[in-house]
Amino acid sequence: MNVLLFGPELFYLGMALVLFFFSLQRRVQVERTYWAALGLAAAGFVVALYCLFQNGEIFFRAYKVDLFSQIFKAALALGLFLVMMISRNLAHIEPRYHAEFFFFLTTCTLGMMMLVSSVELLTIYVALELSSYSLYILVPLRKGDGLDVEAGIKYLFIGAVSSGFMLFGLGYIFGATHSTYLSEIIPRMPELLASPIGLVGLLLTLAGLFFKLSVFPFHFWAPDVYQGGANQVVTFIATASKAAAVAVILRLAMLGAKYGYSFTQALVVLSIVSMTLGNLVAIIQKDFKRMLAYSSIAHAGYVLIGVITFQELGYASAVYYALAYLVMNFTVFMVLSEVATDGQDLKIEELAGLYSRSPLLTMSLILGIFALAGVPPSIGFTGKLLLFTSAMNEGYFWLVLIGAVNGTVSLYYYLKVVYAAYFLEPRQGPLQLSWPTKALNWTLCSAILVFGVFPDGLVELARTAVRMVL
Amino acid sequence: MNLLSWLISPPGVATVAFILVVVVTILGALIAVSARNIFHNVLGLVLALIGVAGLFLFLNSPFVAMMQILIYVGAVCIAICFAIMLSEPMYLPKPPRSSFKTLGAVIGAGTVFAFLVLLTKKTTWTPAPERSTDWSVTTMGHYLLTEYVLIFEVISLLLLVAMLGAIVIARGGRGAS
Amino acid sequence: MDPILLGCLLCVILPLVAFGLIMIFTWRRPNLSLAISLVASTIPLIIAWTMLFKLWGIKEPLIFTFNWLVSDLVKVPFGFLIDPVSLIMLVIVATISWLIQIYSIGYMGGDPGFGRYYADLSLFAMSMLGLVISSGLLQLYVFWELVGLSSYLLIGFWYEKFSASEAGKKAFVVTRFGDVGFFMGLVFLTIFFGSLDIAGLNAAAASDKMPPWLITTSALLIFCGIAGKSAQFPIHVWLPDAMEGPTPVSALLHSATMVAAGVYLLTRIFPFMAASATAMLIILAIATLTMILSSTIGMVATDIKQVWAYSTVSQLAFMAMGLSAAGLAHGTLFAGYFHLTTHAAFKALLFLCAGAFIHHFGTNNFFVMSKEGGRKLTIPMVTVTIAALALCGIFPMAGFFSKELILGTLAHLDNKIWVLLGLFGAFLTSYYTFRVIFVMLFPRADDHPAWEQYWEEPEPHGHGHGDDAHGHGHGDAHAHDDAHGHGHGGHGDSHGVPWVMSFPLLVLAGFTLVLGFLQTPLETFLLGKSEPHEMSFVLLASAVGVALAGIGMAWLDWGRKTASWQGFIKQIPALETFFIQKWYIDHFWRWFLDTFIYGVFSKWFTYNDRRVVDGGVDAVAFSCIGGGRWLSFIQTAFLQFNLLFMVVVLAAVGIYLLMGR
Amino acid sequence: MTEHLASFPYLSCMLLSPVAGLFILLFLKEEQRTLIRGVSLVSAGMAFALSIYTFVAYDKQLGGLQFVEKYEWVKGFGITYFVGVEGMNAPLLLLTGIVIFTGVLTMWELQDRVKEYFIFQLALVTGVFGVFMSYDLFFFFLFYEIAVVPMYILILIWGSTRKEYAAMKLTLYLMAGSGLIIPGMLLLYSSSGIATFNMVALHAVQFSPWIQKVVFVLLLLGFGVLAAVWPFHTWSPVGHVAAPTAVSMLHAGVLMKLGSFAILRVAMYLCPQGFQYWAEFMGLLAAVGIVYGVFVGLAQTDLKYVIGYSSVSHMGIVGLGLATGTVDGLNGAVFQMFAHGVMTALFFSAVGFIYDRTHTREIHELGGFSKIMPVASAFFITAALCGAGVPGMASFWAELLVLIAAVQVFPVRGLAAIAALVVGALFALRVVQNTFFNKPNPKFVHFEDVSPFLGLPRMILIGFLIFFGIFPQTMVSLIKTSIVPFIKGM
Amino acid sequence: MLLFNQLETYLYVALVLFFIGLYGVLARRNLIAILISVELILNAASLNFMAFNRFLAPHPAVGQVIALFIMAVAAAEAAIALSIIIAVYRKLKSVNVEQATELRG
Repeated sequence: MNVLLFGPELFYLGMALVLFFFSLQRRVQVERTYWAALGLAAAGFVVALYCLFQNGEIFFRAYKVDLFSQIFKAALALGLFLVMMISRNLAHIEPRYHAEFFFFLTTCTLGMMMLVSSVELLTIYVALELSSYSLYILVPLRKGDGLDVEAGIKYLFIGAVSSGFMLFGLGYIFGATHSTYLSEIIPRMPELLASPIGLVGLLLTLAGLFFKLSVFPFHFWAPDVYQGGANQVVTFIATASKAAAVAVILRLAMLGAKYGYSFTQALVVLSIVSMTLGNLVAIIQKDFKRMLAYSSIAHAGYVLIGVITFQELGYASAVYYALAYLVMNFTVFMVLSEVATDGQDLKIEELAGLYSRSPLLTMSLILGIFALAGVPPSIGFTGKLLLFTSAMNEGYFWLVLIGAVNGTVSLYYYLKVVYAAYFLEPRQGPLQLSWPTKALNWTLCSAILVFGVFPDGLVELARTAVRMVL
Repeated sequence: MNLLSWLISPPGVATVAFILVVVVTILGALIAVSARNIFHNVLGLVLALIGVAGLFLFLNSPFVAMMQILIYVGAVCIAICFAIMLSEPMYLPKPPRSSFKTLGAVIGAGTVFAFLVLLTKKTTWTPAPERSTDWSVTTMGHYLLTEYVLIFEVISLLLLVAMLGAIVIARGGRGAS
Repeated sequence: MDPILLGCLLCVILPLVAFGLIMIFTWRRPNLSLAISLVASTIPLIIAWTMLFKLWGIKEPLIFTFNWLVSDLVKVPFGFLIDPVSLIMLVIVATISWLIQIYSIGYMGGDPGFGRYYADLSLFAMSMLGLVISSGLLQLYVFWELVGLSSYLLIGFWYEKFSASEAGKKAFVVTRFGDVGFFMGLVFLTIFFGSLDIAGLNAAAASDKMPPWLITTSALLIFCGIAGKSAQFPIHVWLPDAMEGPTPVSALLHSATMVAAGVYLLTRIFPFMAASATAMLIILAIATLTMILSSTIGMVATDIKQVWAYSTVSQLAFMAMGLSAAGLAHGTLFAGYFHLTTHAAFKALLFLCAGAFIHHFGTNNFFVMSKEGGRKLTIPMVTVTIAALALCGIFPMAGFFSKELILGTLAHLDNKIWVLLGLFGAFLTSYYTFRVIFVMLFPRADDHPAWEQYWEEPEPHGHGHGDDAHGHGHGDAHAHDDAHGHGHGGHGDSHGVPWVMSFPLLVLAGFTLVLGFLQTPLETFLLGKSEPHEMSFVLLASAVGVALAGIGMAWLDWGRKTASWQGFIKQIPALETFFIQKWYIDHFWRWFLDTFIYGVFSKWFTYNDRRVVDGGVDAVAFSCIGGGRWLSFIQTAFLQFNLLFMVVVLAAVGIYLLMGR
Repeated sequence: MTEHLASFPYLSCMLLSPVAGLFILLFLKEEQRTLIRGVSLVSAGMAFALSIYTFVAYDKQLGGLQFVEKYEWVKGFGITYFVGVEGMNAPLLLLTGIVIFTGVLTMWELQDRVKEYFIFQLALVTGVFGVFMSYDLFFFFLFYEIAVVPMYILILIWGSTRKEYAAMKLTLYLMAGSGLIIPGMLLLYSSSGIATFNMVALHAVQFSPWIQKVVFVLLLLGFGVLAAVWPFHTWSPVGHVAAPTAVSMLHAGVLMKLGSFAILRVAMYLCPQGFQYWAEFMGLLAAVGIVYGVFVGLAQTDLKYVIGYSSVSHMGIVGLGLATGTVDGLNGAVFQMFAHGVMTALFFSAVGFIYDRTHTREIHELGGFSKIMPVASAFFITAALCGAGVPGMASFWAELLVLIAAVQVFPVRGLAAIAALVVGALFALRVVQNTFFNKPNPKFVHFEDVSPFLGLPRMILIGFLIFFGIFPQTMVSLIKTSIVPFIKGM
Repeated sequence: MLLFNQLETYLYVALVLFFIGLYGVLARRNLIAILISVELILNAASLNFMAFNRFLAPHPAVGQVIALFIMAVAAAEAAIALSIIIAVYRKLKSVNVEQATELRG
């Protein structure tokens, strides 16, 4: 077996162990832990990139390494690295838990990496749980006056119930197809979907994944967790874990493709409700992270648009959008955690005067927000338009119409952020940025612009990748 | 008469035993969710778990049944008991139950239940064309270390995460306060 | 290049260049501006006269056209049509505008807007010259509008005066009102006929190539424009107000040339217009009504410029009568056109004389002038009398010949009511004209009771509500208490009239005296032949008689030593008030504007815009926010409610899946 | 349509010169104001020069699409970078060049957050240029939104009078329009069967009438919002009032043209049958807008509101011209886009100058400005006269063409539009009289007139208005080269 | 057919357990009781697997392995849940889920 096939996972396993040993040390070494974690995360990203074009199946065909999974692994590695970048100032985590903090981030990443490569239902489930549990722990790890644990407990129970549903669904699929391997399930799908149990099994299975992506009606945790969790943790949840969820949904939803009209219709409805609800409720939010949570619900709806096409272009758009979402959402969260120097929750109006406090951050914020809103020439615009295009190709006129109108609604609350950052007068002094942060800002801004204007490479990559799962 | 003779025949005994196990399971489950005393809930859970273990016996797998008792009853329930003791004192007055909420829960859970029951009724299950009859633990172990080895490893990591997490979270506040 | 074409181009371009130069560069420097403007008006003058003499007796019109705008159906050529009609008008315009420019050196000297004044005059010269020699109706329309623009600028020249800016606006809007009709007519012709070439139109209409309904419709629509420009009922109301402009401007634009442009247009497309008897009859009726109406108002005005303004209206109407009557009776355009020519001379003269008085005395009220010794200004007094005689149609003044011709044409009509009305108009004209002359010539003693009546200027009711939304009319144009107080103080003293001002007076007086005898050559030139007019002695006698009767009536009322200085109309107070209030037409328009335009359309559209249209948009936005707030209640703080919701939705989706199968 | 490849990427240079300026500005310090202005002016000037070049160098005999640049952009989705110039967009490119160049000059005296201002303004202009030159739907839409969104910040920060409300309203309204555009545009893309965003290629596809009808109305309404088609116009007066001078200039002058241009370029070009079906409706909306605009404008007391409603009315003329679907009508409509653009830019730049000094735009408070600032007043009066449709200005010809075509196709609507000219005159002159004539308000008498430097941009605008007023054929012959084949292609 | 030899019997029992567990999750206030209910749900799921394994699956070992994994996951979940519940108690002085109502909207 080629070790490189399992390279990123092995690396992150090793990284987890290193961090585990850090956590065992009696002396609290904040700086050293951070640099170790950051260095490892960077190395992990390199490894993931290095393994990008690996191809093969390992673990008795339970684990498929292809371009599709490797792209997402690279994205996850990138996500982890980026979150590490902004974790220099972990104001809301006890210093002695920093090692654990990084450890759980790593295990979560590891779990998600396995998630995107798994082609066996049980592996998917366990990998999902691994990533979820790490996050369940990370959320209440925050120093706080109760919001953190409240969020943690809600997150946990909603997740537990969802995964209970998922297990039930997996059971039904297992019962109907006698296998847990996707490769064996797919040939039986037509007969399976002829019986209702297959559809319901698939639906229940997707429930667990929709929970991850915070699609309506499994979105209830998102606002609470976003608000209650530490900024860095939420950043990770909002970026990397979304990408992983998209990947696995793309893999699984394929099962229901082409056979189930009503299945697709159900997804359409969920998509529409997700974006409408997310966008409408986001309008009235005051807390920045909470607003972003609702925006993430809306974005989950957008991604579903790509999923329900069940076509190469749609899937490619969804992949593109997931990657885009990672970058743009991270940009916004980066600004958020830079502005919230004490790690506190940020009200939108607390962004006041950002333009004078730090023009660079403002630029990033504007670009990130506009990308989220789907304003060109950003990666978000291109992604959204590609999604709509592929959906329209499949004849989802109303879906596209509603999606586009939703885009307008969403602009309202995004502009409120711009309003606060640009218009309100500053109440605090200028923000000092370290040079890595500055570099990060420039990199992200250029990424948002460059991939928005020149999407071809990424789109081609995504198309090649999704051919692997179709 | 027929019934009686049937009852003492092996299938009859097994059926009676089965019904008993089912009743225990469901009773235990009911206690687990309905009793007002949290300890009674745990005991109900234990009962239900043992019942499920019994069902596993009926399903030809004594090993899993044993593990069920070992892990669930032996570990999980004990852990729950510890948690109960660490948390809210028992003597605190309990707020009255809201019938509205109960009704909602019944309706919600009932809908899903009814839906799934209907579904199960509608479905015709087809067994696999070729079925192996190898129920040995050895084979299971073999599977565990071949086809499911990845999960096996991941589970160990999962448990590590859970342990470390439990320690961090449960200990966290004390240090802080 | 053809010298004629070059000449035409120079006539149009030079003044335009002058306008541009002055407006951009030299408007702060009076002398330079004056020089530029004079150069740009002298050269056209020379060109015009040269062309007249060179081309005297041409048979075929000279036409030069270029493409100005070629779209698809719309093709606008830019071109010049040089024929006798346009040549004569060209000469008139060039001459009078040159004279006025000379005159204005004195009149406007020292005014802070001197440069701008000359720029505007140049703009006017350019547009009027362009109008006259246009070869197509659309091109004519372009210059027509530009003439309107320069009129607007010149009327509102003293823009700091509310009444002046108001009058400018009124002039522009009211003429625009007519022009819209004109424009519609042009659009109809473009669509249904395809060409707006003047020669082509005339030929087509004459040879029955156009459907009659089209001719009638377009003729009437075009007449709307004519009525606006030439101040015919009911949109004549702007012209009296336009007297707010400097007097030379009134002389040039609002008596001699610009207002005559309407009649000129009627002449220009006379064969076309004449092809529709219906249109001709309507025009005749309107013109007659206008003539009577304006004459009656002229009888009671106390402002010398007002009197001349109403006289202009009535004379323009008289020309229109002549033309339309000719159209009905298959006559020629000569009568109306000849009157246009003579009128240009004597009416410009009247105004310039009035300007001399005004300049000297700083008032517009001729009673005041009289009291201050107006008759001592010899040259103006003499020339004004000559012009007044011409206006009344007294031999041997130019007006005698042209009026006679028109009355003759009217007499050709079967229905004699028109000629009777024409005679009645002539009577009124003589009366009010000599009312002014006699008052000026024979002032009463200082303690004469009549002074009381005319010295006190009536309270102008238009100024009271002159806020922005009600800018349109100020009903009464009597008030000129502060009549252009710009720099006239220095000239107010007694050393008469400066030569730059008297020179034009003399030239025009000369024309007034001579023009009448040029009737035959002019007719030959215009029509190619001169038909001997059968002079009906009855008509001749009655015309002169009526004129003399009017003068006599004026003498009775105003001239003789024992005259009461009360108009005979004083005997019928209701009628006098009716006349003083100008037949309430201004009131009507004011009411129309306030009630309909502002009161109904503007107000309700605005309300609708704020409340319904914009309110609807805001309602959508607010309902989105409200929807968000409402939906946010789903996200309760209670975990189990959320879970319940989730479970129920999941079950619903599951049930849908089952049902959908 | 014949395509002639460019020998040199003029259009890309035109598009990129504001972008380059923008990037240079990013690295300048706020304190280096002169440099910032200089860089903006140079980049705007380059774009201006290039736009003049393309306008002049366009070969009318050759016709078709010239200066074409075409690169594959996203292969999987059939997106190409495809820019070109033809008769109908050359004037609008020129217009954009004029307005941005004069706009930068107009904002020369800006003191507050200069760097950001010019950055956003240049971003916006990039979008505008992009829309006018793009022949690929994707890029068309991309640039369309780029042109709209910076407006929010520009109004929010440098605006006045309820700017927060106005900025939000404007942006949301326009983006709601694009909410309709996206489905319409994508429906075309998906139903074409050739999976390309290339408009020229899409034009060759015969879409089913049903699709054309649906798409056309979606695009009509979506783009119509930006073109301030009645009743979707209410953002425009509010937005114009709030926006800073140069932004109003750009917005009313250029941005609104994006909407009408897009209706022509996308909706009518790609859905001719849809256009046939909806032409009546379109003409009705336009005619109502013309009449409505002048009447509402008549009741306004804020100078910019007045101009805003006059824009509604004038854009109605553009719409009416488009709705006729005749060569004259379309020629006139495109011409009117240009003429109205220059005219409104002049309007706003004159008002902006006065507002900068007096800090009021209430007609009641102003007065006698001809005395105080004769030059500034002359600018405004020129614009007002142009707005009143006085010949000798470019807009006269445009209106003439449109109105003749309109009477031909929709007699009643056309005549109503002509009748509205009277009210239009009243409306323009009322403002002129109350603001510039009469006695000066003593509060303002000490203000100085426009300096020659600040007068320059206004003079440029007037120059263009008059030039095309006197020589309309230079414009019309150019526009015609594309309109005639356009109509044939329908 | 014997009762205990029928797939459906087990499925119904699992469903009943699932129902009871879901009811508990939705109705109970005590966080620990909710956790207990979640355990019931997981048990129901694993019962499902075991039943399918017994009656349908080609390889009887698979279902058992799955059941074992579910147990492990459930144990891990219980550990985490309990620790968080203790943290909740420490911070909110209650394990009543209705006391944790700060986050809303």
